[in-house]
Parts: sequence; C-alpha cells; structure tokens
Amino acid sequence: MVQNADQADFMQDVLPKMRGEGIMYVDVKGYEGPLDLLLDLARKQKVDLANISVLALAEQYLSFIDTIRERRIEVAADYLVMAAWLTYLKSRLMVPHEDDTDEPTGEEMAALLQFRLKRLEAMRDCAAKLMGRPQLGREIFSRGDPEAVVTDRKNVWEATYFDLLRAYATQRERQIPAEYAPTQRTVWSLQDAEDILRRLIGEGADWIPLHACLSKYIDLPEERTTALASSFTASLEMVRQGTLELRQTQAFGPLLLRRKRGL
Amino acid sequence: MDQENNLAENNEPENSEIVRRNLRVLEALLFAAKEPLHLKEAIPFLSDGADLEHLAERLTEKYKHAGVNLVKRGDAYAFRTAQDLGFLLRREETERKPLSRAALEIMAIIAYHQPVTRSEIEDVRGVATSKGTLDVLMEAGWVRMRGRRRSPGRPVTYGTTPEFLDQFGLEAITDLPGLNELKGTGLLSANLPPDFTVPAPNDGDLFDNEDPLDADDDGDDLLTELSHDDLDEQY
Amino acid sequence: MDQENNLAENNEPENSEIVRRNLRVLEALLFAAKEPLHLKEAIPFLSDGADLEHLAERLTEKYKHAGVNLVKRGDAYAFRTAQDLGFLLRREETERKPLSRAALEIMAIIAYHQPVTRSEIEDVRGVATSKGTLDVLMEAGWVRMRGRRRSPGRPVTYGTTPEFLDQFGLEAITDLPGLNELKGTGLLSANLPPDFTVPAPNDGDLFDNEDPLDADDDGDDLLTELSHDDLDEQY
Repeated sequence: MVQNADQADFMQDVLPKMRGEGIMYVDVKGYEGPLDLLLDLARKQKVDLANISVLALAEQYLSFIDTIRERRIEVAADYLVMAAWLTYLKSRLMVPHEDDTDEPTGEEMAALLQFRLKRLEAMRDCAAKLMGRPQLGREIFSRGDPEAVVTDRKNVWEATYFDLLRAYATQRERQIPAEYAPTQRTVWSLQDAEDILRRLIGEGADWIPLHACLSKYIDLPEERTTALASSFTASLEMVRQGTLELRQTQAFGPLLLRRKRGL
Repeated sequence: MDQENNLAENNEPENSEIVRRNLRVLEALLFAAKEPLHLKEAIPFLSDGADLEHLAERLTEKYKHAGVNLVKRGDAYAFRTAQDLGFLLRREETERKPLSRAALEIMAIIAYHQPVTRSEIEDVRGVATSKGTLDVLMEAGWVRMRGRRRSPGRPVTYGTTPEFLDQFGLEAITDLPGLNELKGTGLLSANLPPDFTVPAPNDGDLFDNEDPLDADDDGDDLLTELSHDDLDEQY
Repeated sequence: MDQENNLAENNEPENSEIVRRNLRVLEALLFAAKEPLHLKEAIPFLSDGADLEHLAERLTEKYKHAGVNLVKRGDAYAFRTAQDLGFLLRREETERKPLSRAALEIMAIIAYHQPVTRSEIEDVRGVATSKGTLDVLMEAGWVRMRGRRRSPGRPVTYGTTPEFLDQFGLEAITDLPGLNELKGTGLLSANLPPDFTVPAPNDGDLFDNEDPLDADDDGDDLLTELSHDDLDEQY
C-alpha cells in the first residue's frame, strides 16, 4: 500500500472522529460522499487536478476504506461502490488495453473520474464565489421601509326600489300589535248532550234526523260542530246502554234516531 | 445656515471627497432604515465630526424636485414619495354588495319618517339600530344627518339625500307610495288596524323643532356619558 | 441607444415637462417598492407611449454615483444601496440561518447547470440529495421547480428564481461569477466528453425537453412506488 505522509496526516484527522464502540457508518461527518472524500484525497496530492495521479488516488482511497474496515467500522454502501469501481479502474490501468472490447479503457475511466472531481471542485468554487458576493440584506440593502400600496376598497351598495318598499311594509306590519282574543266556545258536554237527546226523542216512536232535532237548540253556527260531535257520541253511548236506536240509510245520509222499542 | 456650519464648510469644501462620501452613506442609511432615521444614528458611519444637519440639508435639497423627498419626521428623517405623487400608492377597488336587510329597513324608515331620530327608528323597528348600519347608508350617500331635534338629548335627525332619489328613480320624495298604494300592490295587507298610517315623507328644509348641525358636529350622541336614569331625572 | 429612442427623444425633448414627470413617477414607484419592479407595471402611471427603457436608463444614470443605485435584476429594476458601501453597512445576517455546505453546493449546481434534475445534481456531487436540502433552498426563495424533463420518470427540473438574482446582485443569470471560464472547460456539461455545444445556465423559459408543471404538481417523484429494479427493467 502506498501511504504518503499527507495521507497519514489525513487519517489522523479523520479517524478519531470515527472511533467508537462497535459499528458505525462512514457517511463521515464533514464528507459528502465518496466523491467528496476522493476530492479531499486528491487535494492532498497538492497538484492541479489535471495532473493528478488517478492510480495513486485510487490506491489511497482503497487503503483508506481498508483501514476503516479493519477497525470494524462499517462503511456506507456509496463508499463501497466507489471502492469497487476504483478497484476495477486500477486493474484497467495496469492491464494493457485490448482494442476489441467495448469496455472503456482505463484512461477513459480515469479521465471520467478526473472530470467529475474537477466539476465538483468547480461547483464548490462557484458556491464560494457566490457567497462571497455582496448579498442583499448583508452588504446591499433594499428599501427598509417600503411604502405600501394602499387599496381603498369602495363599496357600491345595491338595492332596488322594490326592496326598499317591501322592507318598509314588512317591518311596519311586523309592529302592528296582533290582537289575539281566544274565541269562547260553547262546548256541549256529553252529559248535556245526552240530556238533550233524551228530551228530544221524548216518548215518540218515530225516527228523527239528528241534525234536525239539534237545530232548534243551536243559535250560533260555530256551535254546530261541537253540538253534533257531542250528541253523536252521546247517542252511541245511549245505544250501548240499550235506550236508543240509530240508523243511517246511506253513506253521509242523515243519521236517524228513535227511542228503543219495548222499553 | 449658522456660523458653525459655515465654519465647517470652510474647513471642508462643499464637494470634497469626504463630504460627498458622507452624503452617499447617509443616503444609503436613510434608504435602508426601517423607520425614520435619527441623524445621530449615522455618526458611526460618517467621517469624524461630520456636520449632520448640513448633510441632511444637502440631501433634502437634492431630492426636493425628485419623485421621492427627504422629509423630517420629528427629530428623524425619512425618504417618502413626493406628496403630489401620493396617488401612485393608492389603488381603488369597488365592490358591489347588496344592502343588508337591516340597512334596507332603516333606510326605508328614514325615507318615510324623515326627519327621524335614531330612537324613533328603533321604535318603528323594535330593535336597536347599530351606528355601523347608519354609517353604511351615509357612506352610500343615501342618508344624511339633517340637524338636531330640539328635545332632550338633542338627538340627530336623519333624512334622505338627492342621491337617494337618484338611486331609486324618484322625482321627489313625495313619490314614495302612500298607504293605499302600498295596499294596492299587496305590500301591505288589507287587514290593518284603523289607526295605521303611513307618513308623508319630507326631505326638504328643517322642521321647526330641528336645529341645523354645526359644521363640526359629527353626529355623536351629546349625552352618551349619562345613563338613561340620569336623563329621566334631568328632564 | 437605438434609433427608436432617438426618435422618441426628437418628438419629446429630453427635459420636457412630460419626460420629467415620467422620471419622477418611475422614481417614486421604484423607490417605494421593496421588490424589483417590472417596468411595465409603471405603464398605467406614465404618459402614453413613454419609452420605458430610456426612462430606466436615465434614472440609472442619475443614481450612478449616489448612495443608492438603480440596478437591473432580470427583467425588473430596483433601488439598492451602492455596492461599494457594502463593507461599511455590512450587517451580519441574523434572520437567515447560514446554508449548509450541501445546500450551498446544490444551489451552485442548480444555478450553473439549470435546468437540472435531482439525479443530475447527484451525479455532480456523487451523493444522494435530500429533499430537505432542496426544500430549504426553495423556502429561501432562491430555487424553484421549473418543469418536468421529457425523459423516463419525467423528473422535475430545477432552476433559480428572480430573487436569486436579487440576493446575489446579478443583473442576469449569465452574470454568474466565473461562468465564462467554466464554459471554456466544458465542466458545465453533464457528461464526459464535453459536447461541442457548451451549455449555459438558463433561468428563463422552458427548454424543448421540459414540460410545464401542473398547478397541483408538488414535485414528488412520479414513480416513487416503483423500486429501482422496476425502473431498470422498464427502461
């Protein structure tokens, strides 16, 4: 394993953070994935990324992964995938290139890795340049007390002439004191009705229509209903007692009554 | 400009690099400030011994004819849109809304019974009248305060406006239908007590028992601070 | 200045009452606002056929050496304190949490590579991008979802916002620092070898291979219910 001094320092930097009981993952604090780790390793070579030794870089990465695995630290899958890829890259770089395969050559693979490292580094530089610019709210300021646009809401009220008149009429009517006098109704009690019926049919033996015999007792038309209802009920009671006979010859026809014969 | 300023100017020519820089800094501070800026707040940003008042005067002068002016608010300064351009910051939105039932009822009563006081409106309606509803009607331009009744508490009398006639297509307030017409259209039922009347509306001159409103009378109750019991005792 | 402007000037002398009023109106509108103003928003307040660009140029010139400058931000203009006073006025940000390293990187990648999908961002960084980090950037108002790429899975494309330009003091996205050098190196292309056409960041209209987002598209992956294996099989 190639381990230069820089990398040894680097291990010293990183590993203490990773020590601990049992297993832990290396999505190492401070490292944003395998590419980030590679970039950091590459920087330790202290050369321009264009002139970097990809082979050396791959070996450094692999030895780093091996070291932490020896310490029983489980490595996150991303890092292992990269390790596998770098192992393959190493083999391609060391084995002479065969023309007839479709596989990328080791040099192409190395160039791709370099490209990705350069691109990541470039983006980091860009981020730094952006953040280094004078920023709004830090060095450059907008109007501190902007003058807001005031919206005057104007209501246009709508009402029709009819609405107006109806509103007037309805509420005036609402305020008319309602004169409520409960109508005093004469109610014939059943006993009254029975007494009256007895007197009506008297001793006669002829059929008498019920409404006809009532009419002479009833002065007010409003009383007719209650008189009829009470006397009808009374008549049924008298039939039950066996003192009266009832007869109706057709539906809605006059109700006829007479004293029960033989009494 | 007082002597001190003149002195300062003599020492520091009007357009020296330092004065110009001070002006720019003050300009930026005033612009970025969240509220009017007290000049002394600018001191840490300006050259030592900068003449604050003089700088403010120069900036005020600079913006005098611009779309924004530097104005003094108490002891502090702020940029504000020039007064004649205030309309730029105002938008008008009109919204059509049907008048509420309460508002319609109150307006109808005012129309028929004018000049009418708030408590008389309440007598007819049987419920309290919110000031807000009257305000809506006045805002709509249909109802106005006519005067004050010459009676205890001197209550405001309300009446309708010429805009009211316009809105409802009336030539004169007397065109409002009377009792028989209301009955005729079925708006009032036929079975009304014999003493039921509909007044003849009048939106003209003040009545004998009305006083004109003072120019500064905003229609508030004059005796709001007195309870009703107090009123009863007093009169 | 182009011919049209010259014509306009001939018709309307530089300092005519009308032009001066237009300048004041635009000045007031720009000054009152906190956010950059699109010139067309001023049209209702200017004279008919006012030459917006020319007015903006005149105002820019007027404030060139002042403590506040008129700056262009994309399609809009805003007054901002002069950049050279920044070191003096510098305030440490208190409201905004500093962005994480990951967020910074992602923001830069989006800015320089836009329109860019999440998996392209991941390709550059070599590590998965948490939705949370993108959310932070969108919440800050600097990054937006632009559309969906017309490719398998229809991934969301990300880009920067007008607020991004304002935040970092850029007139246009093409003013990103170091952009020209990057273009030369081919590092803005997604893949090696660099294409012959050097891509340039674009924060404007959708590309041919981008579809607009539906109004209710919340940017979720369309195929989240499928595992990656499924995807591999499918495509």
